[in-house]
Amino acid sequence: MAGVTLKNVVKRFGSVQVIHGASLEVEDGEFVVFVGPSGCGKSTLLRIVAGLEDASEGEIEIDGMLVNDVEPADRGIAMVFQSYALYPHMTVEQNLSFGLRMNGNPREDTNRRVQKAAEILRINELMKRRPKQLSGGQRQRVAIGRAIVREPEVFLFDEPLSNLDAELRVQMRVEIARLHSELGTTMIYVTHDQTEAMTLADKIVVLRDGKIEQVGKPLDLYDDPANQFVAGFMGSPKMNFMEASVKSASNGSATVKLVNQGGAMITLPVSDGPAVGDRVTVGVRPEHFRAAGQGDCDIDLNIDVAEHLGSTSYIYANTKSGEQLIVEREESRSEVGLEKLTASIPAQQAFLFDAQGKRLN
Amino acid sequence: MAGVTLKNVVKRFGSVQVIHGASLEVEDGEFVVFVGPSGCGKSTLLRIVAGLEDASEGEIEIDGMLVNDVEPADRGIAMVFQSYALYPHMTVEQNLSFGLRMNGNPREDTNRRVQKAAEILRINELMKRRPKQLSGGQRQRVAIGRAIVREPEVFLFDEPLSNLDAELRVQMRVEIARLHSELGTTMIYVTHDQTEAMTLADKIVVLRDGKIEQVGKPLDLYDDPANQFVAGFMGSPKMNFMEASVKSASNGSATVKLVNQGGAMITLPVSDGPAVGDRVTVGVRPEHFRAAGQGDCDIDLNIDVAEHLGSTSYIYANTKSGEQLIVEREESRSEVGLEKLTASIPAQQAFLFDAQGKRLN
Amino acid sequence: MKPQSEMRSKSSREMIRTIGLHAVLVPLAIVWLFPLWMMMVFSTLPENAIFSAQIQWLPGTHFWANFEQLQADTGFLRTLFVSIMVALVYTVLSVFLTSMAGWALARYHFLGKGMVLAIILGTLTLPYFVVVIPQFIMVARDFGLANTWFALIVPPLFNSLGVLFMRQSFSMMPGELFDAARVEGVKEWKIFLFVAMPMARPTIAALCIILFLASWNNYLWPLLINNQPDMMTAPVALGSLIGLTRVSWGGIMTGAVLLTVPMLVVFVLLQRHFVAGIAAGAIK
Amino acid sequence: QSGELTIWSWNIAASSLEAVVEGFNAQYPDISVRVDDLGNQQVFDRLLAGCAAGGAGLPDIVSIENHEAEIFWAQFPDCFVNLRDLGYTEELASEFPDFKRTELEVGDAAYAMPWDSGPVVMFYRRDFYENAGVDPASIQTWDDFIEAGIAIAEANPGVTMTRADLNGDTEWVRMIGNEQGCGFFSDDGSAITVNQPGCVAALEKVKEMVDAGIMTAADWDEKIQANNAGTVASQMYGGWYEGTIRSTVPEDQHGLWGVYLMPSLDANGPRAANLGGSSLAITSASQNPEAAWAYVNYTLGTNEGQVTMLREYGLVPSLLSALDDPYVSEPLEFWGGQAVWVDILGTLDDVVPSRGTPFFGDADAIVQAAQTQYINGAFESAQAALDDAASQIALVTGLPIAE
Amino acid sequence: MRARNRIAYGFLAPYLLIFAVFWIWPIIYSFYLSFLSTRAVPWTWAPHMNWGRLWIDPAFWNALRNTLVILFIQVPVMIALATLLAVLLNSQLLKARGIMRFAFFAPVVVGEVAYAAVFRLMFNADFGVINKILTGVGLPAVSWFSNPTAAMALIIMAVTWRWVGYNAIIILAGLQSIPDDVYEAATLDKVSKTKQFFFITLPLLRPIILVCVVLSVIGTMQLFAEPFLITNRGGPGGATETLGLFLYRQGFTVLNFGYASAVAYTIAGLAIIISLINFWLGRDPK
Ligand SMILES: Nc1ncnc2c1ncn2[C@@H]1O[C@H](COP(=O)(O)OP(=O)(O)OP(=O)(O)O)[C@@H](O)[C@H]1O
Ligand SMILES: Nc1ncnc2c1ncn2[C@@H]1O[C@H](COP(=O)(O)OP(=O)(O)OP(=O)(O)O)[C@@H](O)[C@H]1O
Ligand SMILES: [Mg+2]
Ligand SMILES: [Mg+2]
Repeated sequence: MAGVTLKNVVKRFGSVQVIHGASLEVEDGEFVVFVGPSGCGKSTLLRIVAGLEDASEGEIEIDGMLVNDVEPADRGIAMVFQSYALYPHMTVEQNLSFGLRMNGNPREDTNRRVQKAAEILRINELMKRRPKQLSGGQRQRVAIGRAIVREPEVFLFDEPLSNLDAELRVQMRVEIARLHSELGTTMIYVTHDQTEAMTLADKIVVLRDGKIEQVGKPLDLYDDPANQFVAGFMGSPKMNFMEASVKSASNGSATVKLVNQGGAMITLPVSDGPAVGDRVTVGVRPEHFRAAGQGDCDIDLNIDVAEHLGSTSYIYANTKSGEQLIVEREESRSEVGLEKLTASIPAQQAFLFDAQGKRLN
Repeated sequence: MAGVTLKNVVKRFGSVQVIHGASLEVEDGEFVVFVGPSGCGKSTLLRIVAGLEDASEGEIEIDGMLVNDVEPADRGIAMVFQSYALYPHMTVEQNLSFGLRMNGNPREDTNRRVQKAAEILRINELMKRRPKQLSGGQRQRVAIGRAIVREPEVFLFDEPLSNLDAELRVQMRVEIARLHSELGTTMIYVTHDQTEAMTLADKIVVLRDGKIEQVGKPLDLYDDPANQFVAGFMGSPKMNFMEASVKSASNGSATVKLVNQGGAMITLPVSDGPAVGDRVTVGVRPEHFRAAGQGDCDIDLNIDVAEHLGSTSYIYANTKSGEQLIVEREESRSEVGLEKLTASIPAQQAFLFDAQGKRLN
Repeated sequence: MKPQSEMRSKSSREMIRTIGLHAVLVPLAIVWLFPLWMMMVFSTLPENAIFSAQIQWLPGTHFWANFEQLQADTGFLRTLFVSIMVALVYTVLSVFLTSMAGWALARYHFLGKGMVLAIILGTLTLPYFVVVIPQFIMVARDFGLANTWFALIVPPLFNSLGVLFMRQSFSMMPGELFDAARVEGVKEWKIFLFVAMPMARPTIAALCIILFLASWNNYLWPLLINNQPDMMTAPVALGSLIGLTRVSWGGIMTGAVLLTVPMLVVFVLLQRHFVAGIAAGAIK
Repeated sequence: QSGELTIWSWNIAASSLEAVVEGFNAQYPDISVRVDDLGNQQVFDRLLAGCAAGGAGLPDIVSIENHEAEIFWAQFPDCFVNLRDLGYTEELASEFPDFKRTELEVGDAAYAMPWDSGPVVMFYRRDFYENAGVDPASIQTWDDFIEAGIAIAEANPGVTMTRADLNGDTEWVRMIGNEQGCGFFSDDGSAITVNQPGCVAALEKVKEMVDAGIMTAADWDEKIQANNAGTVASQMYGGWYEGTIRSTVPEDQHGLWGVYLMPSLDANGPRAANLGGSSLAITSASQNPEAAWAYVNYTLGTNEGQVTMLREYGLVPSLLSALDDPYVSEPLEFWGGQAVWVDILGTLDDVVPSRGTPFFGDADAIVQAAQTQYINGAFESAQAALDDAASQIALVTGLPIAE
Repeated sequence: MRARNRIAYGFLAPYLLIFAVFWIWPIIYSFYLSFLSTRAVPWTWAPHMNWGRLWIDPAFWNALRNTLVILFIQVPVMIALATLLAVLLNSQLLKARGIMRFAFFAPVVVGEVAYAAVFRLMFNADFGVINKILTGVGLPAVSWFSNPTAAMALIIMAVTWRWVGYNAIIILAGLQSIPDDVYEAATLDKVSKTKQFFFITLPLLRPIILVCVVLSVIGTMQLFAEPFLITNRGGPGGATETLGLFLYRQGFTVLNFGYASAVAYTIAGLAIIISLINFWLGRDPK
């Protein structure tokens, strides 16, 4: 087992720079998830760790050793690919044992490891099948099994679940979490699905355009995002953002006017307060809205569409000036068919961002 | 505008029967959603309505007229396909007008209709683009636009959103709901996503293996499923099912023993009660579990994996005997890392099913 | 560990592989280009330079003289014209014929479809020789159509590969597209013409090139079915000159160049379609 | 008479047919004649194909080599006009030697009119021989020829004694075989004679020459290249090759060529043979058979026509009366003042007839293969090679092998 | 619906018409012809004549042997070379990719006649550039057209030159359909490039190589223009006479249509048998 350290890693493809100096510390045994929108460089960063791409600049250490020039196979890592990358012409068993066989690993040891991996993943009955004869979830298991038999110190996953359908994805997600707790190995996991990130990670790394935006525990990112991007990225449905301007700012709090809510005012607890007159953004998660009067600032909404899911409902609403908001409500059978709604913002759970998107607190 | 009636529709492909006598009444202007697992015959049924497949038996009426032998084009329907089915070599405008042009519709009328559809869907600026140059959501809009220009009496949708990513799917879902309220036309919509069904439908038709299992309003199906299949299908995460055996049954209530929860007993209000000794299944939705002591029957659980999503968390847990349960909890920062949990079942919100899966109430 | 020097060793390994790769490929490529180069060279030399004791590595200046002689003696331009016409008409007709058949086989269920498919697949492995004799007897003797455009163009129109090729292309298209048109009331032949055909454009482009090439280079059938100079295709005319003293080898090579260079230009311009066509034709 | 005529022919035969057009047009000014030079093999192939196609695309007049002729009358009697119907009377026909007529006439029908014949002689380069001190007159036997060849190759670096189309033809075997009185088939075409001693000896000699290095392979085309490049000292062919050499070699070789009789097996052996010789036939496809006949009759049936072709391209007339023309005895400058025609035509009387039959094509391919295999050592002896060939020919033709 | 499907016949009709007239009928007719004696004008029914002759005709066996020699030497060499070329041309390290591909793919568009003419000149025994090069480096000149072995070698070289690029294109397409990440996975498994080739690339290419082999078999069985034009009608003395050429000669120079038809059917039968053997040998194990 081993930790992974990145120091100022830069990656250029030709003249295009796609990773702009990423530094990161992954502890031994930690489950780290890279998230970020498509094209932000998650896969690239992971492939640099794997050694499939060379870093243009910077250092990569695994278990305290500089590995920039170590061959991928010698880094003590194993990787699971988005498309599984199973050898289509080999049976499951051959897929699992291929690497060991090719490197002259003793037969018994190979068999033992394959057997163990198969048990961990419950694919014993599939050993004689070809990848084509497997379902998506089974393929995914075999791909993970192939990583397990290497007995690596670090597991790398590149969007391993994105080719599965929703139900299977949830199921495999739980299995991967279980695998991590069983093996206790360091894992680095790439996804663009924030739910996966929230549910799997010990530590989430949010990337954006080749830069690391924030690193932290899932709930910390949820509760305490560093900026508007992270705030918007974590949580589903997305956080609502409302334009506002600062009316007054005192030590430890600021009063802002929600310009699109007919001038409703709200006072938020911020210490590094903004200047009066600044354009700011107020962020409220759909699940944090309260019933009328129970928060610190009531706003009136016209309901566009209400989605009733049984236990909760999402209200898609707009304000007089057309700003779209989503409000989560506990399901109430009596509210079906309503046209208007008054929601209230609790100041403690609202966020304030400056014009550059930086979180103010 | 028109209603659609199916009477004992049967469909066979060769010797395989895939629709087993479906009868259904769709009211004028209603939004009906067909849901069911993959392969249950949703698309087939829809294509029978469209006239793209012949019914092997039974009658299809649209607007009171028998249309079994009417060509698709003459049934007054329009269809939106899962893959959008846009003509890739035509611009958006040509896509919209193609059918009208091919049938010799007067130029001005065609233009007027195309113009109107474009406005409804806000795709005016895209008219000169090719489908390749459009995003998924825009393509979906064009596909709907092509249906609109036909000015049909019935819209048919076959999983129109399943190729979109999660975020866009939510957005388009809202748009389709808005479209229905604007046009007021009869719509039949196929999906296997129960969230879509719940949020869009006036009436949901649940299919399973070519048979209609239940028809009803979304929240009625959620609150009052006819059988275990429907109960399991509606709601996310899925309802938990626990094996039980009937210990005593009186008029209006029955006491059952949860065989896998260490023999915990619960008394449920059922009138058409089962006999003592019957094997039954108790169903509880994840969101209906209460905190220990607050329901009618406490059960002790070992937590496998806890997924913390910020505002709610899902606890994947198992009981001593290994039965898997999912419990939804309001997020509490202090509960992270717990290993055990006691949850309580509220008798009012639990369901009882007999050995055949039929709901007892 | 010194990262810099390590890095050099990694890239130097790559260097060695690059050199090895080119050490194999470059000489092979030269060998492969050599006949083409010699064709160009020969076409620009007078007879006595071709049959001289020295190797002529570089082109001379005799191209026009060779061409004029070739043209004067054989009317080679006429044969080129015949070849072009035949190839063009053949390609257009064949594309339509095979597309229509491919469309029917891809998109409809009808009685006898399995049999038609089996026959088409069967003829793929059937050498052309099995039919060439009766085809010749029939077209030439029974129909009396030797030396006609018809004879040059129509009998070779049967082309299993093209049908399979188009069928594959059409069946890869999402069926919903055609259902959409049907729901809109578009007639089947209009669907074929205005929806399916335009969508198959890349395939058709590849097919066109393959068909054109096949016709352009066809040798046996035009050799058999024509005996009149003014209906000869260029390859047949050129083939008949080999071994004749009347036209110099320089002239023959000029003819070969005229046959080859246009195809090479097309190849370079449309390499992507070409390669795709050949690959798809074989792989299905 | 008027009209347009098209003729298929090859090489100098074609050229000579063009050469008589002027004289012909003096008599028939309204008949225009076009000669297509397609090459020997092509004319045969296309004519067969055309006849098989019911005459489609055929010209009015075609040249047919005598020994290949019979397959046409056997397979496609309707493809050609019976010349008897056009005025080719028995009287006229009797102007030609019998051995030229047998292959062209079936019963009462005459399908073609004899044209030239190919009395075989050796064409040689005087300068190369002189360099080696070889007197052609001293070469009487093939062994002499081989000896001379070795000497000539030594004295003239890069020069080979002779070339033969060993790969695509049986010309040398046929020439020497004919000299020795042996052909593929008996005179009446009823038996296979290819394994008779004359042919066996011929094949043996060819191999001896190849083994001695004085003979290398070259087809028609390559022989001409060798002539022009000056890398060959002798070429043996029918008399018609006179015109080929004369019209193709470069200016600076004028006067350097000469002719002597083909050597024999022994000093007193026969030194005459025939190779080639053609005829002209009129196809049924002709729109204007009368005009075609007029041309054929002028070209082949008059001294004027025949001598024109002899003079221009060295085609040896088979019209007996043409042999008395004064041109025949003229010494020719090109040939270093030698009166070559006297020498060439002098052998005509000694030529033994040799029959092609309809199976010539089959037989020739088989003998060719046997020849190649024998030269490359696949057979013990020439006798074995030709016995094998004979049995193959028997298989293909159903004819018996002569005792 | 049934009406809609009936339209299919309309789409098929023109093609099937051509097929029926120019293929079906000839296939049947040539079968009939193979039972006729066609040596002289009234063709007569003689079932044994052609089929019987086939068995004992040394010229046919010679042609068959030559064809099989080409099949068993040229086809494997060419396929191996094509595979090698495809792999090399697919390399990321390749410079001047366009020119390289052009070099090997260009012969695909060169017609038989044009290249036959060039090869004849290049291999001319006295003046050909090949012999000049050979003697230039001190090797003996080769009589390409009169030595049976050399002539066969020449045909093999010519056919290989012409067709290797064609096969390389097909194999290259196959190569490119193998996803990169499979190789990346193997790299992570510490499988060397060479082993990757033998254990991943080759097995995955097998179906495509099989297609190439079958196409080449069918092509070889029909080989005609090269020996016809380059080695001057199968010379020397039939040493390069292929089945295709033999058939041509029987059909169109000695005009024995019946025998040629029997030969044609034999060629077809052999092509099918050899193709089936190929498929059988190359079938997916299990
Ligand atoms: N081999 C390459 N050559 C050039 N650019 C590349 C290459 N690989 C990736 N890129 C670019 O680098 C950027 C980051 O790509 P990367 O694949 O790491 O994104 P990602 O975050 O994994 O996205 P996704 O979620 O879509 O997989 C993208 O802009 C991509 O276009
Ligand atoms: N043309 C056909 N021929 C034979 N069987 C068919 C055909 N079309 C559909 N089926 C079968 O009919 C059944 C129902 O198919 P259908 O496409 O209606 O399912 P579905 O509910 O739409 O599924 P999905 O959600 O996957 O789209 C399936 O078992 C399918 O295999
Ligand atoms: Mg990625
Ligand atoms: Mg469906």
